[in-house]
Amino acid sequence: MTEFLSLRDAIAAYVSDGSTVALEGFTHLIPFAAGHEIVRQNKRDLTLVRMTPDLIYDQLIGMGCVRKLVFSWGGNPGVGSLHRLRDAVEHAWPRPLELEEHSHAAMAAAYAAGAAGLPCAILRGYAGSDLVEHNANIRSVTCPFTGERLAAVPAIRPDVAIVHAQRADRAGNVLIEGITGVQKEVVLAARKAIVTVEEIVADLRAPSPNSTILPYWTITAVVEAPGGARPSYAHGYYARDNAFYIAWDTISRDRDQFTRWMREHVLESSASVEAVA
Amino acid sequence: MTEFLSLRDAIAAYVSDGSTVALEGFTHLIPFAAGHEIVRQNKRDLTLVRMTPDLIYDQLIGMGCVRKLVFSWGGNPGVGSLHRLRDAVEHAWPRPLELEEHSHAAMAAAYAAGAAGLPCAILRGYAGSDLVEHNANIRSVTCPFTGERLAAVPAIRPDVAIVHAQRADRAGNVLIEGITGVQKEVVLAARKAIVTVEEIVADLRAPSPNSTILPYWTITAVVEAPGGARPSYAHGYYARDNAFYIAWDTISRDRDQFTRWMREHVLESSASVEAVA
Amino acid sequence: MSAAYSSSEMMAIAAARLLRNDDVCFVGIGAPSLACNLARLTHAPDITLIYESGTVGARPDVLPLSIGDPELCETARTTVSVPEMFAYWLQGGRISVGFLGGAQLDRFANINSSVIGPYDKPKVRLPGGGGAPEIAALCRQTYVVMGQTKRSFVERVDFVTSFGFGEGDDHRQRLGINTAGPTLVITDLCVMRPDPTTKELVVSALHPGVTREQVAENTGWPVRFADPLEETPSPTAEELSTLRDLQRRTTEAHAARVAPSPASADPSTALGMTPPAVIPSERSESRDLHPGSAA
Amino acid sequence: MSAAYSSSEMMAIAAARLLRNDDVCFVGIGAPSLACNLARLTHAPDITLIYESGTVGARPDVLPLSIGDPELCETARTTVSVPEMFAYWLQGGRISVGFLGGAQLDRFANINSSVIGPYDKPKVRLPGGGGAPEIAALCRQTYVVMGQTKRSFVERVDFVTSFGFGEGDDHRQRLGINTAGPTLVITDLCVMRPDPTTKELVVSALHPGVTREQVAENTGWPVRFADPLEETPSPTAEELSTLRDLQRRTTEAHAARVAPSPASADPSTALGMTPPAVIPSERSESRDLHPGSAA
Repeated sequence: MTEFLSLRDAIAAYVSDGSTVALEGFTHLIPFAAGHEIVRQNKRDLTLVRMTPDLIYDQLIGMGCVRKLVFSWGGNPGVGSLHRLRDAVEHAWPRPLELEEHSHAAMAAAYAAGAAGLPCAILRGYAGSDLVEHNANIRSVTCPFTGERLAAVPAIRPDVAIVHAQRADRAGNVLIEGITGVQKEVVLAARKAIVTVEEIVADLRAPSPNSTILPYWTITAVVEAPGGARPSYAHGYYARDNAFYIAWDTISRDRDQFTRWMREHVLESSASVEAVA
Repeated sequence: MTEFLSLRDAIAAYVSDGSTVALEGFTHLIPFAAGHEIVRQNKRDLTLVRMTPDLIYDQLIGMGCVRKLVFSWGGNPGVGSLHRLRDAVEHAWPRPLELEEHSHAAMAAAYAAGAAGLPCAILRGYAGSDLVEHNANIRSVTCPFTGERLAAVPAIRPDVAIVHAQRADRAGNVLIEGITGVQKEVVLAARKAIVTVEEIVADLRAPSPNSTILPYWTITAVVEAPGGARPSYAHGYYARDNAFYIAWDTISRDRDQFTRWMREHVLESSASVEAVA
Repeated sequence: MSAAYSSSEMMAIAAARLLRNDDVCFVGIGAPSLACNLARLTHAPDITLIYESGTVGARPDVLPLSIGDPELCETARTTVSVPEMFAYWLQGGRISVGFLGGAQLDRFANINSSVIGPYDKPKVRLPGGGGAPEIAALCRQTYVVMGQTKRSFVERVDFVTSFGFGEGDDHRQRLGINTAGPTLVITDLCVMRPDPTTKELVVSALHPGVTREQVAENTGWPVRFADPLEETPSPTAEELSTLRDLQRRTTEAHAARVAPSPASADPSTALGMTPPAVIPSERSESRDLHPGSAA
Repeated sequence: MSAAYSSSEMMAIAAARLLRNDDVCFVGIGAPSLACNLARLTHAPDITLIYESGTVGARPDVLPLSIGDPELCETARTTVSVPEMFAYWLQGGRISVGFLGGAQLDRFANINSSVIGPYDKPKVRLPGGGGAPEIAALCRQTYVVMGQTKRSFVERVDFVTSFGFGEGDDHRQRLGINTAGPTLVITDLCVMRPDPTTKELVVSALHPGVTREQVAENTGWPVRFADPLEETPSPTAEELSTLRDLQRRTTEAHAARVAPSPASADPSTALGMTPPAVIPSERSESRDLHPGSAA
């Protein structure tokens, strides 16, 4: 069932121009290597879904791969703005960017609804917020027992989910530990799921009977990509490169400097080189 | 915040006649010792909520403590009927029993909704089932995006939740491992939560950063009750007494034999004796 | 040729044969658990067994008596919470085959595991649906495994706990149910499949030595037979020995701490099977083992 | 008397003092994280810090730069999934104090962290709400911590990301919101509390050395002062040393692998605080540290 592919082959096979892709990982386990491969393969007109676009989407947006962004918080955590995201929204550079903006609570619930095979999620959300007027995908339902009006958002069902995880076994079962974010939900909600991992092992070494494990039959392709989450991190493997997140503020502020950096560090680097970088 | 009480004191303090109580544990970690203490304290007119009533509710029903049962599967797993439950429903012995019957999927979702502070849960449920006509708490909502009709059930918010767990630390944080069932949900959904544990320890020894742990500030009272789940089981402590589950079929079949058994093994035994039994 | 075997063994073996190595099964206690584990121990070593207690990929060495025996969690790939099990795994559409059984089944494979008689004044209060109502609607397809008698295979079920094909034809679609439903009914006498258009159950194969008359006598409606009518191959020596080893291990395990109970000697419980949830007096009459509901 | 201190240090210390040992805080990055951990390291050792990344009971030794730094999970009592965090813990009503901040706040404590200018053609696209819209509605109460300038404390916010008291009075109740809302606004100049009936923010205390005029000059509406008007006690030597040790550890940790970036020398980032999400040129002008949104 699960294929074991190179990063290049996995992206080539399952990410196509115009598709809806969710690269997830809540601060932890962000699949940077996979995002960079999407840039290298110059995918176009993507609809990208992610709670916190983070640097990886700033890069994809700045490189012109993205037509639409579905998100709930678009900053550089602890640092400030995502300048490429801002430039796209404020000045349509390098191309206009359509936004569908939610709150974290709603997006998390929408991923869970996608995993649960429901058409929508309900929550006590958006009370009094102007977001409701600017997003047609924020509606409401009435509780048939109390009459309370609850916010409703459509389930998220991406064409492709891409996440990074600590390890997979040779059958393709995947273990995720630490801040698990919406990793399980996005994989189960998506039509196809690509998982990059730090290592492929004989034994997952799951510490608990309740460890977060995605069975091989829920995963389309497993890619061995050590360091594939840098400058994000992999609990138990390497730490978050906070210095780089801070540095990105300067790198990304200027269009030329950004483009130069992407050329040097992404376009002219290969998936394999990057994986071990 | 969390009190450390004897089983007797915990039940006396928080379970009162007429209240709605959920003793949960999906086959695993069923709080038998706590249920027996409820019998000994002769609580009356209880509304009992539980997905699988199991032997513990068969005993409470047979002893006349119960006015209403909210459930989704009322058998002796792998053995057959719960004879005291049947006798109450079929012959109103020892008293009439009101039923609110759901499916597992709906009850699990209703517990989750209770934990999540929602008034109701929605699910793709009960399609074509006659249960809908016999339970006014099965209604529907329409998805505001697809128009699909979804089943809705009210959130479960018991007055008191009672669960058994492997261990608590001295602050009252509780670790649950193995088949976790709806243990976390029922504790978070209830107004008060009593947790009986195999042991109280200095260090919870949680094997994973994602272990199922209930913080002390979600728990009203912790009771040390080793063996408190027998004849159910505690993963890592003792096995399920399947022979007793089989034997219960005979013990419970006859009213007098049942009453005799309860007198000998529950009424005339004390919480402390039982805890170590 | 193989040794003598019981009709219940034939039923379990016939069900096991229909499972594939890549199936993801939502397993109920009793005959389904027996069939699924027999398949795993014979031709489908990688089959994924999911029990509603939350255990994903369980590989029990003995059959569980309950849906949540320690053996299941200890051998599972992982164990999730029950709300997650029903939301992400069942409702999420991850299950290829779900198993159902019950006290009554009708010609359109609607199943009753709730009550005999009127719901509010039942002659027999059965355990109820448990996971069955959603298993029936949300698994890609379901297999029904239950012993066949005139009492259990009825013209009309007293109560529809789990919806099969309703009144037939496109009734499922009309209710917005987009799964295939009960594509197979395996009994101790035969195998039935729904007619492609009317969805009425039709006998597609007889187990060895079983006659059309026997099937008709044990069916509460004028049952139809496929033409050609197949015969189920007899159990192989390997199937029988694997099945019996599994049952022996199970009996020993469950009787480990013998309790003063005739039931503990009852093979139907020793097999971890739910006896027909009908009034006790009827039990002895029943020709054979009966599977439990999926709950 | 204690050593000299900055107004941002006063803000963090004033916020920390308001937290209790039994509070369960939904902590945002920046000033809230600083205040909460300062409280934990001084008078509230058992305070529970919850970060939206799923970490429950985190006890970080250095301030996280992001909401999901390794330090948080490694020191947490447990870490849950993000859907569970928002459903069971925030929406479930488990949080006693939530923190908010943003680019703009109005006299009824409505907060804008989405856009400067019109939403569809923004002058400045801010990061957005993240967890804030639900933190504002679902925590038992919220504390707003942000630097005070005429640009940030405005008559009317361009966009209501997080609802405070709306147009005042019982506007929350009219929307069915049953929590107390923003009961405190702590700035680098003063502390504000909502008027019991109108819910307009009123200055209840001035930080040492701050004048009414300064506060008025840095508020975009004709701000009212409580009578009597309190003065915030100066930071104690212990508060200051604990705060500065924490900041030093944090600066060292985040610069661990120094990158060629002026930002890395910027105290606002070194402190793990989100600078005001306004256009860069305005950054240097800002008198002081600005907390980030709760996202």
